[in-house]
Amino acid sequence: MHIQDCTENTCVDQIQKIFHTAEVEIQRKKRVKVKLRLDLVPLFLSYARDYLNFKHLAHISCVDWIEENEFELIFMLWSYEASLMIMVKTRVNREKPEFITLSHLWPQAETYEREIHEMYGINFKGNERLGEFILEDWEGVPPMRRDFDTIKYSKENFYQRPGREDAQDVRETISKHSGEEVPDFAKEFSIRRIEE
Amino acid sequence: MISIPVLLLLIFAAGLLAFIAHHTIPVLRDAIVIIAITIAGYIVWQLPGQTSNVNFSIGMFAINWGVTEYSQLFGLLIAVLSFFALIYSSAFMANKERLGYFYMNFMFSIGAMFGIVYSQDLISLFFFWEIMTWSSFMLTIYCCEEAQSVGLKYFIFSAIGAYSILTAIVIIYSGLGSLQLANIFANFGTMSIAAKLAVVILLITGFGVKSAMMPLHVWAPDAYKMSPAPYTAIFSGALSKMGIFGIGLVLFKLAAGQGFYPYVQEILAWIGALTALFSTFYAIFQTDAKKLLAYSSIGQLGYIITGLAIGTPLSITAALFLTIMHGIFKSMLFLSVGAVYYRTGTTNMNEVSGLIRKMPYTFFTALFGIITVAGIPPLGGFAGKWMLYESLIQSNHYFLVIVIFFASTAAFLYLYRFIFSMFLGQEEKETENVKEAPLRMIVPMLILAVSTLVFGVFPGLLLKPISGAMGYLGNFQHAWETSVLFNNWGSEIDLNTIVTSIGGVFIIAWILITVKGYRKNRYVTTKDIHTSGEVPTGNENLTYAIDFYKPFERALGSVLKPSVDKLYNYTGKLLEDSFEHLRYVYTGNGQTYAMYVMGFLLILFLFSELIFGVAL
Amino acid sequence: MTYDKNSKKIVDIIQNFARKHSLWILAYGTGCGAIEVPPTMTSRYDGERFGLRGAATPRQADVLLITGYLATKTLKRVIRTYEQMQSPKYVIGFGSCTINGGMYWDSYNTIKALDRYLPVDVYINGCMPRPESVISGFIKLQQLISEGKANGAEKYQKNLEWYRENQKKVIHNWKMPDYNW
Amino acid sequence: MDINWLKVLGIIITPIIAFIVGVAYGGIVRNITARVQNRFGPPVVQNFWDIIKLYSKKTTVSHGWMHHLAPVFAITASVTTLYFIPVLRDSKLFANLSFSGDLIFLLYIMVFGSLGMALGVGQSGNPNAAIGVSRGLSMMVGYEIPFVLALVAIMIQFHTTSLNDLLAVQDKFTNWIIFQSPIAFIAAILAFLGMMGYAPFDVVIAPAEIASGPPSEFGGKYLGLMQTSRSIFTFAKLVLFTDIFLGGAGDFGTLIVKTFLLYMIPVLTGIVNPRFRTEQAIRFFWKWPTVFGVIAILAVVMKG
Repeated sequence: MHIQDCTENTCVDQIQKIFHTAEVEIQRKKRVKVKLRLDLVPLFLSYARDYLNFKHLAHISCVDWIEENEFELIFMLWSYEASLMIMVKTRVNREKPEFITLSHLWPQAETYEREIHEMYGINFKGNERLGEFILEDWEGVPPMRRDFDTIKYSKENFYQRPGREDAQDVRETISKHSGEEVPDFAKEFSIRRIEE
Repeated sequence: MISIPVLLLLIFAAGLLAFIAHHTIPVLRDAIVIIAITIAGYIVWQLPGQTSNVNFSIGMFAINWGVTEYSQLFGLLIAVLSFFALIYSSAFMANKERLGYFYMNFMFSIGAMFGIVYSQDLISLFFFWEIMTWSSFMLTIYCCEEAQSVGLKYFIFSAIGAYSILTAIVIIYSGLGSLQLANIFANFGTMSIAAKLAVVILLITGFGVKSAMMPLHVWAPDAYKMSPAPYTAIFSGALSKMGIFGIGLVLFKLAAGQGFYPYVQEILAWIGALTALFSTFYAIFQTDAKKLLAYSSIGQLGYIITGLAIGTPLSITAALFLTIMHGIFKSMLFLSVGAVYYRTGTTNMNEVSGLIRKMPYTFFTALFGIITVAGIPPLGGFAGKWMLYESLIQSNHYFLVIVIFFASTAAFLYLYRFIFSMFLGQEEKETENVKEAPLRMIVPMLILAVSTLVFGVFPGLLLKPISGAMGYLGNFQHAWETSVLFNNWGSEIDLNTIVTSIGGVFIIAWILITVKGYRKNRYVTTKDIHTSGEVPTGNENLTYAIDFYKPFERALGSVLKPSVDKLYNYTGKLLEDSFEHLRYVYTGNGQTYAMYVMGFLLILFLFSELIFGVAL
Repeated sequence: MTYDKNSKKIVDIIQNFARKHSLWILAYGTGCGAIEVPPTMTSRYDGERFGLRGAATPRQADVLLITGYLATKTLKRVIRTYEQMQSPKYVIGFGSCTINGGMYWDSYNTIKALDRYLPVDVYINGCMPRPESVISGFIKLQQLISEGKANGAEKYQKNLEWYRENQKKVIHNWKMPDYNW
Repeated sequence: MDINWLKVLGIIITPIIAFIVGVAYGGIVRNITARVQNRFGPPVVQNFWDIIKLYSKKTTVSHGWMHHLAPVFAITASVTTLYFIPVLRDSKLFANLSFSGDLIFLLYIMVFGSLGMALGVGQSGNPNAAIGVSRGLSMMVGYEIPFVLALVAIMIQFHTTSLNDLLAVQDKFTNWIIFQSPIAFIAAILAFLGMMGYAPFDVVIAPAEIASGPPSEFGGKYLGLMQTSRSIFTFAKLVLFTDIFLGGAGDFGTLIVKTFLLYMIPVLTGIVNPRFRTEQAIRFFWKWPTVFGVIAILAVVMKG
């Protein structure tokens, strides 16, 4: 195989030719989305780096799908030659979140992994610096997980100055004043607040 | 009447006795050498009372020892420095091994130095010169295995020097038929111009080796680093002055008045100035404190050589004044580094820091030392530097003064580096349990330190013997008063006023700042510093010591550094190659060298008629 | 008592006047408020007219300006910085976040009321406060100084235990040098 | 023993005058800087309030006795420098201690303060401070060269090392040394830029880089004394340059005008310039100012 730059369409073809299980779609111009099985991801990433010329790892991100008991890891790769971004999505089991480090492919991955480890508790095997990163002396549930209750935590740990109960949610106040409708997802939120 | 033979006998005998005592009654060892040097000091002090020289002959050699005002100046310096260095070493060397060897060689080199300054004929001068070289070589290789190659380098340069001197002696003898200094000085002009020039160049080379004149300085930094601290003080403080002693004699007693004299002067002055400049640059980038001081020493000797070479009364005064001051302050500095070494076991400036609270007296000595070296009033260095600049400007050496001034300003860099990285800066964990050096080490250092202040305020104390010495060298006169210095343009500088005003302002400001809110003053450790709110842990290294003068290095960078480095490396390589060949001659064994020299003298003695046409 | 407004001593009057008219700011640029400091000091609003000046280190500074929300991690550094300053020293809380948490009221990581942890002399409200209000805040501080009311440092020293207790509540791993003056 | 009471009075009031003038200059400079930046600027007396405030700080941190003494060294150097400069020409009151033969002494006493400061700064143990000192000393090697070249040129031209003699030479307007040896003046004034430490040669105290460098651990009375010393030293250097190049001054009005004009050179240069790195600054000093200095000496030598 030789290195080749690809456009959106050739890229999709190329990937599907090699990774049959991958769900590839063109999300929009200059952006291709790839969904992959977890064990194929390192393989795919090194393939994308070395043969499709996605030299740059722009970001690693994480989403907590608590309902499906999974974490979603998202890797953003960028090809300078093709001006194309490829977004690789994969799911990790939430009970035992583990993945391997990518720092041998991209040194900068180490930093992203440290952040995800701290905020979501995903263990990247092989990354030696998975220690304290942004938070200091943090104990307990990683704060970005959705089962972590930030309001509760904040109430327990920090002194809350009294006197701001009247304007807890701006949307409520606005709707009271101008009759604007509060969206559904926000309603649930404000109900919860009122209950507390 | 006690005179020179007694002095020499005393010192050499004390050396031998110390060697014997070390193996039989070790307690006596230190006592012997200290008592001997004390008595020697007294003898030297009363020597000027003796008018007649000591004459006797060994075989065909007519030996003549006598006192001149010039030699008295150096004799006193040797006596004083040796006294302090020996007291210091009684504590410093306390638990070392092979002390008999150490003290014997120490005493021998002191005795040899006395011998050199009081010799009035070239044979005994050369004889003592060689003893000095051996004994200093022995102490260079004293410390450890690594010192062997350093010692070899030193010995090869010394040998170059010794053979140049010997050759010069041969030429003089063949030309004048006498080896008495008085005769030589009187009749030197009668020799042929080529012989005269050869003699002057050879002698200056020979003496220049000991005073580490560039490019003959290569041995000095390593040898200074390797020798034990009390001896380094003598090595740099007194022994290197023997070179100056010789160069002074050559310049004013032999070369003066000859046709080539102005050229010799100019060349030598520039060699001195460039020595000062380049050694200062090297010193700035050293990491070892002793090597830094060694380069500094080379630089200071460069000033002295320049001062001598200019040859005006003021410049000679300056040079001799600096000679004495350099003996004092460089001893102080080497002794204080020794004290640090004694307590921490290293002289690497990147390894020790923040000793000021632990070793305040050592710091005080080092502080006085660097202020004196820098030539900042009111300490002793200033008077010397001032006279040197004035003499250079007034004898129309404009660019020389710039070079010297450049070197002198750049000297602040390494001086600060020295005191900062050893005594100031962060207090590190490694030096937590360091204590002040023992009293026997502190007292000599402090006495020397205070003496720099005394000589800074009353340079006249030194100028009196110096003017006597200048009278001997050739009727040079320069007006002086106890604390007033004059230059040739009728200007003067009153050190009393300077000291009073500096001291006055200093004390008033000190009182003001101490009294105001004194109780609210909180003393904190060096870890309690502004670190953007971060609390440094105990192990965190906040010392800024490595590559301290990176910006300066970069500034020199493209201009100077590489070329000098290249030259230096090339020379080093060349020298190393030559060592390879010389190794077969110089085995590194002192006895072999002794054999060589004795053999050479024997040949000289046996075939003298053949070589010189005259029986010795 | 240097802070006494009615002190008859001419020295005290001069000292208070000098303190009032020379406020060196250590701008602890946390949060978004830091961006409001440059316009305050530069040509549009020119804080230097009132004797305000930036200080580089806490040793030289008089005013600690907390510009916005404080994460617990930052709070530790701010406390350290404050304790390194030399009294008389003042703290200005800048923006709503320092008053009641502002938009970070439910954050797991930011403190909600600065005055629980450091003695705040003046709060400047707003999210963000405009340079006009920043300057008015400083004028208020000057007024307090001349009235002898800006004695946060003394308050801190007197109630050190209370402050320490609060501080230790949010900073779990408390490894800080003692504050003993 | 007869005491010259006039001299004693002069010795007492000279530093006070120097302090007042120096601090006021500082305030004016802040104003001028503000105007250039289209600001209004602080009141002229602002620097007085700053210094009084620093002295009236109630607590101070010290890192040891060398740290404690550092500002003392600084002010000793400043005041002593001032003492050995004739502030006013032919004035008995302000002649101070300036005996003849003191230019080289002045060169040395001027670095006394820097070295003392550097020592005190070193004891604080702050790496930023040490970096500042390293930069400062390196810079000093840079600007001392052209300065000494210029001074040597003047010394050999007028065959004196004494300030008083130099003042005597410049008896009328056309005899000012700035006109007699303009090249030396150029070399010296370029060195002067470095000496004053304004931009582009302010890398030593660069506040944004190394947290104000050497004084970063000094606060309260220490900083106050350092600022005092800086003001006095500024005035002393200005008077020195006025005495050497601008014919000194007969009365205070002339002195103020001359020193102020001289002061504006580094100040205005500083306002409109960014910052040199240390090695750039050193190379700058070793290039053009040094060339001017050498030319100045050569010119004097050629003239005979």
